[in-house]
Amino acid sequence: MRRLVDFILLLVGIVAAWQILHWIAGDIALTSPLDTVEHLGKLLGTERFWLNVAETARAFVAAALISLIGGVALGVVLGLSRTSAIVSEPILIALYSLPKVTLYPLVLLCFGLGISAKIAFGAMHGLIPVTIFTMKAILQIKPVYWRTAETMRLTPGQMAWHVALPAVIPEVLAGARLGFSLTLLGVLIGEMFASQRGLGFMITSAMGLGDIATIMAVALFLSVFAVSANALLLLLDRTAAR
Amino acid sequence: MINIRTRLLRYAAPLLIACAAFQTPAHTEEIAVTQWGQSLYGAPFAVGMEKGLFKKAGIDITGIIGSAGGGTTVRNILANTTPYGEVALPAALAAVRQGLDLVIVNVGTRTVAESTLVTMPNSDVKTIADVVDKKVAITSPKSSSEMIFLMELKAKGIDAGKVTRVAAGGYPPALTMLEQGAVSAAALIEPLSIIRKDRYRTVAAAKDILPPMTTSVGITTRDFARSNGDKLRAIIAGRRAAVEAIYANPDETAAILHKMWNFDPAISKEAVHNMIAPKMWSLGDFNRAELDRTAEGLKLIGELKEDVDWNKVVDQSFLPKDLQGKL
Amino acid sequence: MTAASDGAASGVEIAPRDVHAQLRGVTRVFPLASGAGLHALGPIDLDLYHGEFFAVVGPSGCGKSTLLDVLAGLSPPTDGTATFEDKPIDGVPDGVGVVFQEDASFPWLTVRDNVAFGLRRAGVDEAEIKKRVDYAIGFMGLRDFERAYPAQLSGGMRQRVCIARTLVLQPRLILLDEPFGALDQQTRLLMGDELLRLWRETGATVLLITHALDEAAMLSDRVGVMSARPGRFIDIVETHWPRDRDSRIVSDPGFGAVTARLWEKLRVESLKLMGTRP
Amino acid sequence: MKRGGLTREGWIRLAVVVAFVLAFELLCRLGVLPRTVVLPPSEMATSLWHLLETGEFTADIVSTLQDVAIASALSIALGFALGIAIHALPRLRATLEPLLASYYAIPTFMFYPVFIVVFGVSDRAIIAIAVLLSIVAMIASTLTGLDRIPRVLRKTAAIYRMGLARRALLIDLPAAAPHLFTGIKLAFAYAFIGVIASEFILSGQGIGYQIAYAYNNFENRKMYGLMLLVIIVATVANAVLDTIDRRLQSRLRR
Repeated sequence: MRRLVDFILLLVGIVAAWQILHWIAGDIALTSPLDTVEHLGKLLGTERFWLNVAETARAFVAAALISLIGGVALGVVLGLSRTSAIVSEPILIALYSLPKVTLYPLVLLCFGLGISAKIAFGAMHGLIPVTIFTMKAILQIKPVYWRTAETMRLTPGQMAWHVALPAVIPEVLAGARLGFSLTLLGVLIGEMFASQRGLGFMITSAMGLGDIATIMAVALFLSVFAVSANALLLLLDRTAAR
Repeated sequence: MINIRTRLLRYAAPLLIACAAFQTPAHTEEIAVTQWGQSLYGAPFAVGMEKGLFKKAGIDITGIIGSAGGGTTVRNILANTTPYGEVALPAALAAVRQGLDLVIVNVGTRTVAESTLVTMPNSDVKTIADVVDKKVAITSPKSSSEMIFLMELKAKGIDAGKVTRVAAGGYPPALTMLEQGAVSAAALIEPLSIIRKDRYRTVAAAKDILPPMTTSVGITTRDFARSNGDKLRAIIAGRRAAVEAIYANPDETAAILHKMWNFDPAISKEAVHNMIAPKMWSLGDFNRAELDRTAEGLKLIGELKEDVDWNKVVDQSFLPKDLQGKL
Repeated sequence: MTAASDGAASGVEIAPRDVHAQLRGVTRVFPLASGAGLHALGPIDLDLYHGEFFAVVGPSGCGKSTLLDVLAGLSPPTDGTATFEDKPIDGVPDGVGVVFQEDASFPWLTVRDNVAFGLRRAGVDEAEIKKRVDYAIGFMGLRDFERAYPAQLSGGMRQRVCIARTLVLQPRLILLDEPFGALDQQTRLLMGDELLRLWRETGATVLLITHALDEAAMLSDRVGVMSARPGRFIDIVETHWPRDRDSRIVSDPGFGAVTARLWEKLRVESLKLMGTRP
Repeated sequence: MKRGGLTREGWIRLAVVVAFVLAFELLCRLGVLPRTVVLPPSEMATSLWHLLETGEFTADIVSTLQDVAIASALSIALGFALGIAIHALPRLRATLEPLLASYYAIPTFMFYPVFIVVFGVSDRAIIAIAVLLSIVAMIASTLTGLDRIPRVLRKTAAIYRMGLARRALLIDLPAAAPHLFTGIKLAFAYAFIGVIASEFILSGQGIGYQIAYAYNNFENRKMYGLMLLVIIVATVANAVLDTIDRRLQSRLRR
């Protein structure tokens, strides 16, 4: 109950700050919260908006799946040997901190301008954090777990399923949450730079027209989506941690 | 223990390979048009598709891939299964210069009439000559906004060295600079200038200063031109019919743009009507003088060093016979 | 016999001695989220005599550390009074030093700077600091590691650093909260010897909290046995060891008797604890 | 702690990277990867060298690096202060935490038009975006750092009868230092990403803009030269910060 009250208070605070900023900056720079919600409502009623959402969602789901499955697989492979983990960690971290947008032209050259470029770019953002978290988790499994599993004569499959997986799930979920956020960011940046559909494209084309109401409405839509999706993952995280 | 790890590794490896192999095909059956849905360049394609003029000409265009940048569109065309598209002429020339295997097969648009130079209503900048020793906002270095501005200065005999050009990053930021007094004038383009026409005063309109020049062209790969000449002819013929339909009925065009691009009806109407007089949309035929004017503009911004040998980059054979001519 | 709270203490005769720190009717109740309170400790009556070595044993969770926190002035008693050198304890009193179970060495300071930390805080002049730090470092056998950082030391060495850091302040009452809990048995015995040496040389009053019966029996003059929660003293055992003693005392014929008595009392309490667990 | 020379893993890592670059080079030279798509690394390097020599992009490089420096400094300072404030208010923190966790999914670039109006058309709008992107990493690291201060150190501070300010300076700050440095490292990385990405998508200057421009004009040599520059700067900066980070961790973390 108190948490709910707190959350509502925070929302009120954000909306108030937004409103004040709107009064300072004016309509051209920042539409008011009410106008934004209204405009979003209008957008939600158009087929065009949902086509864009569907386009972004398709790329995002594919990229997120690649990030998650690929990241976990890669993390497991690299984490199984101490040497490969130590060798690869700085490389992965360097890749993580690279401004990947720099490489987007390369992605476009390889994948063309279609959805596959966006998927590839989204996955480039999300794959590495999932890999790093999984690898570290695998590496940190206590050796005594392996030995215990071995004395119980588990098959490798059983070992992976009953020992390794439960042991790494919290970290993998933490990595997945970050990967999820960055994948969405990657897809949207991809759409902002070179695309003809999707929410990112909607943003850039609204920017070109100085249509701040649409920008803010899309921003609101994305924020609500990202926050609720993350809250859901957080909940999953908490249940899994138990 | 090592044993287990090796075994686990064997389990994980196929998964990894499966991931690496996961790729979706990059090709579509659509053609590409620059600034699709954002500026009027692509209006003939909207009208042609809506009125079934392409089908009538013998080709079914299923959809249009648009994009913001000229270069992106060129690259996209080259990667497409139907490698035909309409792009900005400077982008096409840049691609040719970098050795990309493409050929220009028709003209798309032939005016920069949608460009203006605006200032605040109370500004003391009354004519384009007043910007001397002042700052003017363009979008970015070597952009078409800079090219048009420099051409305007040249046409008016003003020394470009006496005007400071400021790159704003886009048209809306340029307007912000103007409103904040950081610059005395800003380059602007339709439809943004129509949407915000009450806020600014037009100092100079390109349609009054600059003669027609080629702004966009249809391109394709030489490979595709050799093997799919019929398709090209059909596209160009369909587009020509659409351009004729636009001039015949601008109001209908505005309605189509409202429907297909979600343009505001009033703005759509004004934008289309503004482009009727300068004859923005070409039927497809080449005009040497108009081509050369763009080349001159590109030289002004340093994008082009020497003259273009148009005969090397243009192939007229896919135009309807009555539109083919000497370059 | 003044310390026994429920009359369970045996009739060991003690000459009247000078009371250094005193607890009277001390209880500690922690508020719970539900609104009720968790009765962790007491009521406790305890007299700590000047210069004695007093150990506290008890089943886990019986409030031993809470008792120490009250004496250290880290948490005030819910009820009752606590005094040190006849003054009520209100905040950390001057002259009290504490060594915790967890490693409390500052990882960002060298061993030497760790040991000097308290003196610098107290504004002691550098010459005096050097003298005292040199002594403490030598005393705790840290001479070779002066310039090292705690991360480069073993757990036992780090605990030495913490003891040295407390020692340099020349506390009159030293409170030790299971300081050797994380160390192996041999190291514990040797550290115990050093603790005894320190106690003899400084003449300080020492209160040691431990869960190891042999450690309590070997080191102390008196051992207080605490009940399961809420902790109170159910027995106070006098060891009668000579002041000049070391870990070899474990072979003394009387040693077995002391540990046996401690275990007898503690066993009942520990069983209670296990029985109450789900 | 190792001094001088590489560990075994270090050598393997070097070998992996070198092998990758060589394989890349070979694939390009053999024409498996077409030149229209990607250039061999050696040509990227010569192109970069040429670009640096002619000074064609010096102004852009300076402007980008300057923006990154200002943005990181701002987000480190502000993030640290905000982190302390949020840490002091557990209720606010509990409510804010899920928002912070999903923060990176929101493309901050959307707010560029807002910043343009608030800050004017200048580097400041780009810096604002970069700060917005990187400040959260610093806040999160500050919170973690403050959380991870062992309770026993706080107790020790109480034993020495330290006041709040003294404790913050002499105990809390050094104890949280490893996490704070991780925050600094991340804040820098995100500031770099933020500046480059803003330039790439939105602005008319800087390395990011020049890469996008070169891409649009098919100037692959320039594009790959500049890409290489970004990769080198990011990797070197990251490696340096990472080394300091590891040193701090091994010394201070227990």
